[in-house]
Amino acid sequence: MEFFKRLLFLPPVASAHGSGLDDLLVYVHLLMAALFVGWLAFFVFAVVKHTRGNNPKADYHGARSHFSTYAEIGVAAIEGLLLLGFAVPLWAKAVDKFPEEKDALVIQIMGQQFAWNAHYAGPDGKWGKQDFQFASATNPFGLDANDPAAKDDVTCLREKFLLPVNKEVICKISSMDVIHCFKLTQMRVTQDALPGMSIPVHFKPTKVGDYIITCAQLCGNLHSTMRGDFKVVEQPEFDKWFAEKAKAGGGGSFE
Amino acid sequence: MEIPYTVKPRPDTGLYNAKVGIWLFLASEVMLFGALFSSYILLRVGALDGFWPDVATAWPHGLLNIPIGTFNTAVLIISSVTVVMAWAALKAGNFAKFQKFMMVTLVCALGFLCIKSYEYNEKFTHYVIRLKDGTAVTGHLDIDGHSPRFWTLDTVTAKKLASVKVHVDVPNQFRYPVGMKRPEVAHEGGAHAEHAAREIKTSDITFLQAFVPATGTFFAIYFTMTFLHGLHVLGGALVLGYFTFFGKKMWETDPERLTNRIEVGGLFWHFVDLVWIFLFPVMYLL
Amino acid sequence: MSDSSHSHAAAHGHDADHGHDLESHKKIYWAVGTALLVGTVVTVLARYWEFNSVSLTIAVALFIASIKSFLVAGYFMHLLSEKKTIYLMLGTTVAFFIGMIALIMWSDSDLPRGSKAKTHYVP
Amino acid sequence: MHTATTHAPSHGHAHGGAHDHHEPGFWSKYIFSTDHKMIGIQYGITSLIFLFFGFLLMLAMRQQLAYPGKALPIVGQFLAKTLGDDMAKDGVMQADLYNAFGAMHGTIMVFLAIVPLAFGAFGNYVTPLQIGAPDMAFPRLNMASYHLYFWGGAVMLASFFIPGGAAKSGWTSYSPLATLADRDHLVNGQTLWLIGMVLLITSSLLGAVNFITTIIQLRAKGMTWMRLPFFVWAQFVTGFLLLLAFPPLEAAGLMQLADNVLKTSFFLPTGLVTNAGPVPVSGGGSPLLWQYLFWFLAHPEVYVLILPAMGVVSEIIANNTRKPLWGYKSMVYAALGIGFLAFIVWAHHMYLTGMGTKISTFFQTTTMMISIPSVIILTALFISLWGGSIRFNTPMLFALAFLPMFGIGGLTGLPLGFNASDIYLHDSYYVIGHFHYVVAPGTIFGLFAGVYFWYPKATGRYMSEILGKIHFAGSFLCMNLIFAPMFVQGLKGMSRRMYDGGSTYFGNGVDPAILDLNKTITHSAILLGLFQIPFIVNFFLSLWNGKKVESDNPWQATTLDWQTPTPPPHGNFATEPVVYRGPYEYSVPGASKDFIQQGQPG
Ligand code: HEA
Ligand code: HEA
Ligand code: CUA
Ligand SMILES: [Cu+2]
Repeated sequence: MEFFKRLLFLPPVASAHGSGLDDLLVYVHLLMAALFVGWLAFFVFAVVKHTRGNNPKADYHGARSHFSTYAEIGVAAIEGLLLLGFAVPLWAKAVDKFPEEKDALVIQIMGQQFAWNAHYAGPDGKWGKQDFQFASATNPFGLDANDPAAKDDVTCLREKFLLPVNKEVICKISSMDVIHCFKLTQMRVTQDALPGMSIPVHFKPTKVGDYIITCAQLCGNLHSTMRGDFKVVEQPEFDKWFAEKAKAGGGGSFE
Repeated sequence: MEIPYTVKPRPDTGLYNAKVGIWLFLASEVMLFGALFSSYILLRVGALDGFWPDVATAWPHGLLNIPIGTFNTAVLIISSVTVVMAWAALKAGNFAKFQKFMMVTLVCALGFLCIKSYEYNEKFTHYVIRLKDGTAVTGHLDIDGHSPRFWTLDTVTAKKLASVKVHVDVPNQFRYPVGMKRPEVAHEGGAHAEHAAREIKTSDITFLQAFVPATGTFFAIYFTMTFLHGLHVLGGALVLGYFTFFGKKMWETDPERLTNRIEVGGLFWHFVDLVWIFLFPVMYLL
Repeated sequence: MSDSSHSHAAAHGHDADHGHDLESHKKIYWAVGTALLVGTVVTVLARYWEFNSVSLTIAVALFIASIKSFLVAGYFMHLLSEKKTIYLMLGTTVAFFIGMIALIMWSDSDLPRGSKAKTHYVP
Repeated sequence: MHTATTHAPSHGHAHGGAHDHHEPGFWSKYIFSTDHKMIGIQYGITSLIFLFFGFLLMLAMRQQLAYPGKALPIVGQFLAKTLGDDMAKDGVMQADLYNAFGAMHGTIMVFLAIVPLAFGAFGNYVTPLQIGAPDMAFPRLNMASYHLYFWGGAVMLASFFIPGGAAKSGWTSYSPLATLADRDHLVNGQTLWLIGMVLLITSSLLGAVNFITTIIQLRAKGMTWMRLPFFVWAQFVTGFLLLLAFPPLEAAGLMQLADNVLKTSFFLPTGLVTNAGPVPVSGGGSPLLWQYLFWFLAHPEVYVLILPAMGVVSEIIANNTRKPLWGYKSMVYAALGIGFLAFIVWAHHMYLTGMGTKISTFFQTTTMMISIPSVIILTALFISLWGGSIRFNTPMLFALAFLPMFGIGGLTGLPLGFNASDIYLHDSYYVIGHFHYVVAPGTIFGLFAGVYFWYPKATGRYMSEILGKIHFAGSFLCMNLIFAPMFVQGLKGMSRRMYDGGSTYFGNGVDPAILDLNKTITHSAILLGLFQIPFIVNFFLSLWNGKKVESDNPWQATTLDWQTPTPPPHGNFATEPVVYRGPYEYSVPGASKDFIQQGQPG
């Protein structure tokens, strides 16, 4: 399996669910390769064997075998297998089987031309009041600075944020202006960030390290430079960072 | 070789070319209006649960004039009957009668468009005004006795008006969908303040706009769909009018061709009627 | 039929268009027209009946509209006596029409668990 | 024949009957012609020019991808002068220009090059000939289609030169970006894009009505449905795709136009705030609504791009294997199946907009189902080779190459079709590789094959085989060198629509090797351009220099198009053709020749 994954040039996985996804990629590509090689072999053979020189008189009826019908049924069957055995369950796990919010770290992600921002509820676990009336280039989450619950909220605007390793993270993805796409290559996570909607994704980082969020949806002239940085760290390091951040003024950290 | 079946039907399909063509065209029109109706549903379902009179962000109910809409529906229905009668007259070989029926159709078409324009004008002079205290009113402005079109807050400030007089609508004349809470309406005078005139200070106004497409998604889809429909009425009327007034020559040389033309034109006309049959309840009643 | 020099128009028409047939058709057209007007009035009245549910109001209005459109298409557009080719064409169209509306509605309502439509500022 | 004897349905009358001369002058012969062959040629020339133009746009972009931030050679200064500093400061392509070129490359290739070439040109020229008709059912409508197409294209081109430049939100024009991108210009590139699209859509709709009517009504005596050449079937299904899928985009286009010009909020949700502050609109709209309507068109549209090419390839394969197509009937049913399923798979472009399990399962099931008819058609074509007596002329080489190329493109659609694997591949260069394999070495090769194949019918002269084979070999090699590396880039995680070629993301698990691949691809693209020179030379030179055809049927083909005089006169057939047999009666056992024409009695 690892061999095939390397053959497919897939970058190493850094999340719990990622390898399942890669498995599916490998299986599909094996099916494709089998079909491609099979058909190509037949094709080359047929063309070489039936040139004008080799076969001056064409055969009106041509091939008489029913092999192709079986091959077509076979393709359909394998596709069905991959569909029901892999794709659907993987998807269901991704969009339906969310961990309990209390067992997970919940953050809000806001796309903005041209940056990614993160928002944690803070030590009190309560989100500050948000409304678009307050939103601006420097306050993408629209936090109400006067709301007590917002005081300890942690917002990382255009700056690196941290995630603890081996803990489920739920990201609620949204955008304040145009459509962006929240893509974590190594985590195998992709979700469009749509203005007017908040869509959750979840994953469990399994490798400590520095990562980036790319934007995979055309969002304007600086689309290609739109990136967010985050770091996956051990839990203690995360806790320390988080406490400091929260103390530093939380909801006031914008501006 | 000549192109066959321009007039006579092809034996195995039983149709002449133009008839196949028009039905195909109508099929594409079905998809066109289908997409617009889908958009209507989607926008409506997705509308915020606001309430009247904040018609700008919520889905306003009952803002259109039902009696007029009903009358216009009847006008279109009658025109459909006369079109089919005109065609029947041609089939019976009576060109004069055809012209008479067609004339009625054209009058109906013109009537429909005039009434529609009147309604549009009515909307363009009808305003929604939001105030600093968070309330909102709708009504007609009263600037020297008439309500201007297309004003915005910018217009008012540009004209340096210190205040504007508004004939405020009575909210009770609008119907709320069942189950929706009726708002506490913030305007003086209570239920009897029918079209109470009210002087509003410009400095109190945060937003002022006529009922134009930009005012809200309801108006956006309302104007788009009815305008597109109106264009169809206009196009159909032009074609039918052409045959009514200039069809005599074709009638003398090739009556069957003219009959076919009218059938085809009629099919289009009925389709336009059919679209309205759905537009009317969807826009005015629901 | 009075204009004898042009009566061949009728004779060459398709279907069975004998004068007598035409007369009965005309009666049908007037009847359908009347039915349409009545339907319109009923729809408008139904709106003031205040059914106790929104969906019922909508259902009634759309039901009447469907009947009316059936009348228009069936009689005025003589769909009821049309040819197979047209039925095939329109059948396909109607299928895609319904499919489009249904799939768009379905797509828009089936969201991942926990998604919030309509607003992006509430986590 | 008087054009006045035919009329468009109800709408066509605006175009008057002015062009009814007996001695056609220049204008009525070349510009306002109502003859399907001339219209086909008009479509053909115009769309080939657009194809080339679309390619040039892409060359400039590829140059930027390979050498980000360096001035463009040759055209750099010119662009700086004509389009201004915002677009090409000092000859360096700016991000806005990259996005504008990208959007216009997609739009031009799809709507102004391939569709008009496949449907407008080949469909117009060949379909009436193959069914034994004197012309299209509505010749003046046909002319109107071409003129709408022309003006649609003109509007698109004009948009490069207005302030703010052409549309730059991708060929998909997703709202809100498409509405917000250029809001300070009242008439901006996006507005013109939408107006152009409305013209193009209307043109295609009229064309579709015309084609379908023609095929239903004007088939010659004896030309039953199951005797239609596969090419005609492909055009027929294509016609239906255009007829029913385009109107929703027309509706969506009008709504986006309203959003841009009238400041409505069809696709703008409540609470939009850009860096410049709150967007002054009412809100309440839905950005996804645009995508639903767009993809409702755009997925069927991709089959519009491929079906005619499949039709062309089928004709050429039958002709040059000298045997009937294997499984003709199942191919026809498969084409109908594709046509039907094409309407219910569109949301596979939207898996990552936040779809639930139920709906995405539905759409991936249909997506897998639609791959089956494609497999059936391809398989039938492969098996058709078996037992043939194959002639390797230029059209046949292109047709043969079409098969594995479409195979690669189609097969790479499968991992995109599974929503779970699409999570990884979405919007990466893998997608770019996927569809270019289908449309570039796929469709374009199919259409090149068609040009070489029908050129003798249209002009009475062959194109040069030597130049043709150079063109083929070079194009085949370069196409693969261009598009195969894109799969690698995609699998390594490179996103599409990256102005800087992905360099912002390097060093973060993204393998820098993709930078080198960018260079490989670009160099191959330049080479590909050079290999088109033999084609262009061949195309024009053969008009005068080409070898003259010996008969009206130079390829010894069976279908009716080869039974007309060369080139076919107005009205096409001297006498009304009658059809006696199926379309591919090659090498019939016991027959004296190795082909029997459809219109040959007995
Ligand atoms: C002509 C154009 C064309 C065609 C025919 C197809 C065909 C298919 N496409 Fe593709 N597609 C596009 C054009 C096309 N596509 C475009 C333009 C986009 C991107 C749009 C954008 O975002 O800008 C796209 C994007 C796209 C996506 C979205 C990806 C994303 O954005 O994340 C998906 C997902 O399901 C998809 C799937 C498929 C599938 C399953 C098929 C199937 O129909 C394929 C079926 C075919 C086969 C299965 C091959 C069968 C042949 C053999 C088995 C023989 C093999 C022989 C040899 C190898 C010798 N396509
Ligand atoms: C039918 C569709 C089609 C076709 C044929 C092509 C053809 C090509 N495309 Fe394109 N492409 C798209 C549709 C198409 N493309 C779309 C929809 C996009 C997405 C846009 C978006 O992001 O919104 C895209 C995006 C796209 C990208 C990605 C850009 C990005 O994401 O940043 C790239 C990158 O290399 C690319 C390259 C090419 C190349 C090298 C060709 C080559 O194959 C071109 C080959 C053509 C020729 C070599 C010209 C031949 C012409 C002649 C010989 C003329 C003869 C003339 C006369 C006789 C008069 N295309
Ligand atoms: Cu944000 Cu691209
Ligand atoms: Cu698709």
